[in-house]
Amino acid sequence: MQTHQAKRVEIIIEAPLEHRLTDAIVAAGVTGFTILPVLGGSGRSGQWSRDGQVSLAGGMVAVVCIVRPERVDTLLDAAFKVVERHIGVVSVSDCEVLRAERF
Amino acid sequence: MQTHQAKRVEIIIEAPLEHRLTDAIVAAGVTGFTILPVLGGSGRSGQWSRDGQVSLAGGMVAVVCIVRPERVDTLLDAAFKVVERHIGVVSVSDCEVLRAERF
Amino acid sequence: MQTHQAKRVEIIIEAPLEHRLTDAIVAAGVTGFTILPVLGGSGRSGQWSRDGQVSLAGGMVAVVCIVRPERVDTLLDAAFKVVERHIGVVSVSDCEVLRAERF
Amino acid sequence: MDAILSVMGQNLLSPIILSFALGLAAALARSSLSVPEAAAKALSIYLLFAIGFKGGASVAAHGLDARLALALVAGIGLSFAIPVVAFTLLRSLTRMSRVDAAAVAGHYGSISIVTFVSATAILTSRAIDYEGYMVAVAAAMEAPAIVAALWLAARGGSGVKMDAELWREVMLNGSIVLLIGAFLIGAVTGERGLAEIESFIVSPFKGVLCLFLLDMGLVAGRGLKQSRGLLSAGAVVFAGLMPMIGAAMALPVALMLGFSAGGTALMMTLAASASYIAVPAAMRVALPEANPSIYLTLSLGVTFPFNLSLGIPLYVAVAGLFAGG
Amino acid sequence: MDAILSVMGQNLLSPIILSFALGLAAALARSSLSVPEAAAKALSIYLLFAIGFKGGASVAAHGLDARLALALVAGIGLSFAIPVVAFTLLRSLTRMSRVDAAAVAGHYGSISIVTFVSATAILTSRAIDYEGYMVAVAAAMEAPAIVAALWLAARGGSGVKMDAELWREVMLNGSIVLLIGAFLIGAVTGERGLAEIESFIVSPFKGVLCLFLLDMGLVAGRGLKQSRGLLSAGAVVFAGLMPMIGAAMALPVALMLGFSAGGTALMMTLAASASYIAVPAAMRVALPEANPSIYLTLSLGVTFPFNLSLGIPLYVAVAGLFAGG
Amino acid sequence: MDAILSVMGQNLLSPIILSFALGLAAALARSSLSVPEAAAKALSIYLLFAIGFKGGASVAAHGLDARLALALVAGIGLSFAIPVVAFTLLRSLTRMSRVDAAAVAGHYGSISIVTFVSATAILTSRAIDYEGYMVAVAAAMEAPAIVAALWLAARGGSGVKMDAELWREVMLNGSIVLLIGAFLIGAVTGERGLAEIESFIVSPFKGVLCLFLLDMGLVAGRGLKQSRGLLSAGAVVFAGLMPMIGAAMALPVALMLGFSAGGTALMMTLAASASYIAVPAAMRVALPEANPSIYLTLSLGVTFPFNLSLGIPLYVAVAGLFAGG
Ligand SMILES: Nc1ncnc2c1ncn2[C@@H]1O[C@H](COP(=O)(O)O)[C@@H](O)[C@H]1O
Ligand SMILES: Nc1ncnc2c1ncn2[C@@H]1O[C@H](COP(=O)(O)O)[C@@H](O)[C@H]1O
Ligand SMILES: Nc1ncnc2c1ncn2[C@@H]1O[C@H](COP(=O)(O)O)[C@@H](O)[C@H]1O
Ligand code: NA
Ligand code: NA
Ligand code: NA
Repeated sequence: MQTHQAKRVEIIIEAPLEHRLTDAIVAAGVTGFTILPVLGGSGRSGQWSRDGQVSLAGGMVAVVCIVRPERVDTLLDAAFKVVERHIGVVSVSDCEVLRAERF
Repeated sequence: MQTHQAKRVEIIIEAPLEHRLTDAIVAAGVTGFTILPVLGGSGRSGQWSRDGQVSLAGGMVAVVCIVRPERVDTLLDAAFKVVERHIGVVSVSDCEVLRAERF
Repeated sequence: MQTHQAKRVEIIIEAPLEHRLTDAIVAAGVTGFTILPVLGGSGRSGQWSRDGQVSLAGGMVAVVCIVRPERVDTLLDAAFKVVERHIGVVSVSDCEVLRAERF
Repeated sequence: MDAILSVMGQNLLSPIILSFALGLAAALARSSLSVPEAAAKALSIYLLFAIGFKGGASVAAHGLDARLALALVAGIGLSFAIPVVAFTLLRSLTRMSRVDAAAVAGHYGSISIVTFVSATAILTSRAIDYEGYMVAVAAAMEAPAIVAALWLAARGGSGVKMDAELWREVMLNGSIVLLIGAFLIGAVTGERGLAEIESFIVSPFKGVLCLFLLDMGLVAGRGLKQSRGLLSAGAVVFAGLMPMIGAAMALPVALMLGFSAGGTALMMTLAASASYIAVPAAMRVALPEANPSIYLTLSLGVTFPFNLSLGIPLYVAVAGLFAGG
Repeated sequence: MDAILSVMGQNLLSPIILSFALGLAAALARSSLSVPEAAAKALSIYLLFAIGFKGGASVAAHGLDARLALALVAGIGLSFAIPVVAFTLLRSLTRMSRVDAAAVAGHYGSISIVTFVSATAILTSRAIDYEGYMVAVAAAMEAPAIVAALWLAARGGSGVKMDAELWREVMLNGSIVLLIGAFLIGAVTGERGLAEIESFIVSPFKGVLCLFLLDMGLVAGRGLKQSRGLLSAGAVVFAGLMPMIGAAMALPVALMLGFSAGGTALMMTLAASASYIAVPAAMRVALPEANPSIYLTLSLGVTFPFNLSLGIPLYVAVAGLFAGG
Repeated sequence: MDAILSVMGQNLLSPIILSFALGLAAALARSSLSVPEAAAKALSIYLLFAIGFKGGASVAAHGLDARLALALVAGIGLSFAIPVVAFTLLRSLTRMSRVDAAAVAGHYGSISIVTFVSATAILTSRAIDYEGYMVAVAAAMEAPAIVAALWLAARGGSGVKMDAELWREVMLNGSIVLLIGAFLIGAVTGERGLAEIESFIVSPFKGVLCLFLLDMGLVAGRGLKQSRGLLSAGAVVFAGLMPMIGAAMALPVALMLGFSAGGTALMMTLAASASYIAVPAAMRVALPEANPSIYLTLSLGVTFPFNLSLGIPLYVAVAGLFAGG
C-alpha cells in the first residue's frame, strides 16, 4: 500500500482555548484536525479530572493534526501563539498516511 | 526494558462505519485494536462537533491498532477497502512495544 | 520553531488500575501525563464496549505520557510493574516537543 | 382560517417551540451553550420509550383496530412514494447532483420522531384523541425511504445496493427497536403497566421534550452556520414546500383509512417530516458521496422548524376540517 | 403453588421485566440500540440515592430496630459463607480453574443492588412492607465476599492478598458510599426530608428502573454474545441453581432474626443475587488471571435475569409462607 | 438570634446540605464515587432552565415591576464594586500576587447560580415570596466582575485586555444564555406554559438539586485535597469573610430598591456567592498566570459550603429583620 510522509502534531490544551486554537490553525491554512476528549491528567499545575465538572475551565482537549512535513512549521508557529502563555503540551511525530492528496 | 519494533496505525473514521472497519480488520487477522471517542474535527467536508448529536451520522471515532511491522500491509489493505469511498484519515507511525508476544 | 527530542509512551490499561498506574509513574518521578477515554476495543480477551456500562471493570483508559528520552526506561519499569499481570498495551514512539523545559 | 391562524399563533408561543428557538438563537450567536452528546441521547431514549409505551398502552385500552395492518401498509407505501416526488421536485428546483438529490429525497420519505412527538403533545394539550398505533406506523415508515433513495441513486448508475449488513443496520436501528419494543411492552402491560410508570413517562414528558428541542435547536443552528452559502434558494424552497406536499399525499390515505382527526393529523405529520437519525446514518454508509451538510441542513435546519412552528398546527387544523367530528 | 405461579406470571409481564427483555433481545439481534455510559451511570446514581434515602427515611419513621446490628452481622456472615458453598459447587459441576471458580464464587457472595431494587419495587406494588434498614444490610454484604474469594484463590497458592489500597477501594466503592450516605441522609432528615424530594425519588422510581433494566439487558445480551461457547453447561446450571441455594441459606437466618415477610424476601434476594459492579472491579485488580467473561456472563447474563424473572417472585412467595402474617 | 440559630440548624439537616456533605466526605475519603461529566452538565442545564423559567413565569404572573431595570443596574454595580473590595481585602490578608488576587476577586464579584438556586429552595420551603426577576439580576451579575478583575490585574502592568472574542464568550456564556432564555420563555408563556411543564421543572426540582449538590461536593472535595497546603490561613479567612461583606454591601441596595424580604435575601445571596463556572473559564483565557487551584478552591471549597450551610439562612434571617413584613 502506497504511503506518504507526514507529521502528526498533538496539542493538549485547556478546553476554554479550544476554539482559539482551531481558529488559529485554520487561519494558518491547516484545515484538517480532530479533537479528542481528555478525562484527566497531571502536570506542573497539579492533577485534575473531568468527573462531575460543569465548568469548561477544569478540562483539556487533545487536538490531533496530520500535516505534510513542509507545513509543520507554519502549524507550530500558529499553535505556539495560542498556547504560549498557557499550560499544555505540543508534540510532533513522524507518520505515514494513505491518500496524501487529502492533506 | 526490552522492547520490540511495531507499527501504530490510527484510523479516524465515520462512526456508522466503525463495525465494518473492525470486522474487516479482524477478518484480516488483526485481533487487537482500541477505539477512542472523538469530540469533533474539521476537514475538507467542513467542521463538526459531537455536542448534542443524537444521530451516529454526525460523528467519528479513532481506531488505534498496534501491529507487528510485517502485518501492517495486510491491515492497511483491509482498512483501505472500508475507508476508500468514505471520509477519514489513516496514519501509520513507528513504535516500540513491551510484551511483543501479544501482537 | 525549536523542538526537542522526547518519547511518547501510550499505555492502554484497565480502568480499575488507572490510579495504581498513575501513582506508580508519579512515584517514578514522572509528573506529566494525560488520560484519554476509550470507547471499546478488542484483544486476546475478546471484544468489549463501554456502552451502558455501570461498572468500572469493563473499561479501559489510555494514559499518554511524554518524557525526555533518558527517562523512558524508568517510566517503562514503573509502568510494567503495574501492567505485568494485567491485560493492556504499552507502546513507545519518538516525538519532538516544544518547550522542553516542561518535561 | 382565523381559527387556523389563532392555533398557529398559540403554538408559536408554547414552551416547546420557544425552547427550540432558544437553542437555534444560541447556536447562531455562537454561544457556548451545549448539551452533552450522552445527555441528548438519554433524552431521546426517554422520548422514544415514553411515546412507544403510551402508544402500546392506548392500543391495549381501546382494542386493536383492524386498520392497523392497513395503516402500516399505507405508511410503508407513502415512505416509498414520497422520495420519488421529492426527487423529481429537487431536480427541477435545484441543480443538485443525482446522488445528493436521492439522499435528500430519502430523508423526506422517512420520518422524524420528535416531530411526531411534538404533534402528539399538541394534540394532547388540545384534547384531541388519536389512534395509539400511530407510533407503530411511525416506526414502519423509517426504513422504506432508504431503499427508495438508493434505488433513485442507482438509476444513475452509481451501483449502490443495500447489502445484508446495511439492511440489518437499518431495520434494527436503535430508535426503531426502542420504539417498537416500548410499544409492545405498553401493549402487553396495558393500563396497569401505564399506571406503574405514569409519573415517569407521562407527567414530565413535555418538560423533557422542551430540553430535547433546546438541543435540537442548538444542533440545527450549528448546522445552519456551517452550511451557510452551501444551500441554493431552490433547495430552501424545496424544504419548505415538501412537508406540505407530503402532508397532502397523506391526507387522502388517512381519510380512506377512516382515521380520527388526531390520527389524520399524525399521519400528515409523519409524511411531512424528514428524518435526522436513521436516514443520515444509512446514507453515510451507502451513499458516502452525498454531501451530509445538504441533507442535514434541509431536514434539521429548515423542514424541522417549519413543521414544528407552522406545519403541525396546519395539519391539525386541516385534519380537523376533513376528519373532525 | 398456584398462587406462586400466578404471581410469577404477573411479574413476567411487568414493564420492568419486559424492559430488560427488550434490551436483551436488542443486543442479541445486534441492534445499534445503546445507552451512553454516562447515562447508565447517572441512572444508577439515581437508583442508589433513591433506594438508600427511602430506606433511611423508613428507619426514621419506624424507629431503629434493635435487629439492625444483628442483621448486619448476619448479612456479613452470609456474604462470607456463600462463596465457599458456591466454590465447592462450581468445582464439582465444572472444570473451571481454581482462580476462575474463586472469582465467580465471590460474585455470588456479594449482592446486586438492582436485583434488590427490583425486589423492593415488587414488594411495594404488592403492598408488602419491609424493614427500611435492609439497604444497610445490602451495603454491608457487598465487600466480605471479595475477601472470601481471594482467600479461596490463595489456598491454591496464587499468593494474592488484599493490600491496603484494595481494601480502601472496596470499602469506599462509589456504590457502597452512595447507598450508605443516602441511607444516613434519609435517616437524619426523615419524613420531612422525604416529603421534600418525594416527587423526585418516589414517583418516577419505577420508570427510571425500567430504563436502567433496558440498559442492563443490552449489556447482558452483548456479554452473552461475546462469550458464546465459553460457558460450559455445568456453569450455566450453577448460575441457575446458586441463587436458590443462596436464598435457602438466607431464609433460616431471616426467620431467626424475626424479619417481616418483606424483609425475609429481601434477605433471600440479597443472598441470591450476584454482584456486577463492586466485585468485578476488585477481581480485575486482585485476580487478573480470572477470566472476566466467565464471571460477568454468569452473574449478569444468567443469574440476574433468573432472579428478575423467576427468583424474586419465588422468594417473595416463600417468604410469605414462612414469615407471612 | 435564637430564631436565626434554629433556622440554621434546620437548614444544616436538609437533604440538600447533607447531599453536598456526602459528596465532600466521599471525595475527601478518596471514594471512587463520581458523577460523569455529561450527567453533571445535564443536571446543571435542568437547574438553569427550571429556575429561569419559573422566574419568568412569576414575572408574567405578577406583572413587570418597574424596579427590574433598577435592580439590574444595582446588580451590575455590585458586581463591579465587590471585586475591588475583595481585592483590597485579599492584598491585606494574604501575600497573594496581584494577578492571583485579581482573579480571586473577580470570582466574588460574580455569582454562583447553584447558591442562588439553593436559596430559592429554602425560601420556597419556608413560604417566603421573592421577585421572579431576581434570576435576571443573577444573569446580569455574572459578567461585570470579569471586567473588574482584568482591570485590577492590568493596573499592575500585566497588559491584559478583554478582546472582542472574550467579550462574546463571556456575554454568551452557556449558562447566561440558558438562564435568560428560559426566563424569557417563562415570561412569554406565563402561567399556561408553567402548567404544561410544571411536573418537570417544579416537583422534582429539589431532588435534582440534591444530586447536583452531591456532585458539587465531590468536585469541591477533590479540589480541597489537591490544593492542600496551597492556601494560606489568610486566604481561607477571606473566603469565609467575603461572603458576609458582599451580603452586607447588597443589603442597603436591596432595601433602597424596596425589595421584599425574599428578594433582599436573594440579592444578598448573589452578592455573597462566588462564581465557579463563567469566571474560571474567562480567567483561564485572559489571566492564565493566575493559579486556578487558588480561585477554584476558595470559591468552591470554602465559600460555597459556607453560603450553603451558614450564609443563606443568615441572609434570609437578616433580610427578614430588615425587609420582613
Ligand atoms: N509530559 C506530559 N505528557 C502528557 N501530558 C502532559 C504532560 N505534561 C502535561 N501534560 C498535560 O497537560 C496538562 C497541563 O500540564 P502542566 O502545564 O504541566 O500543568 C496536564 O494536566 C496534562 O493533561
Ligand atoms: N489532516 C487531518 N488531521 C487530523 N484529522 C483529520 C485531518 N483531516 C481530516 N481529519 C478528520 O477526518 C474528518 C473528515 O475529514 P475530511 O474527509 O477531510 O472532511 C475530519 O472532520 C477530521 O476529524
Ligand atoms: N494490538 C493492539 N492494538 C491496540 N489496542 C490493543 C491491542 N491489543 C490489545 N489492545 C487493547 O487492550 C485491550 C486488552 O487486550 P488483550 O489483553 O489482548 O485482551 C483490548 O481490548 C484493546 O483495547
Ligand atoms: Na416524511
Ligand atoms: Na449474593
Ligand atoms: Na458575588
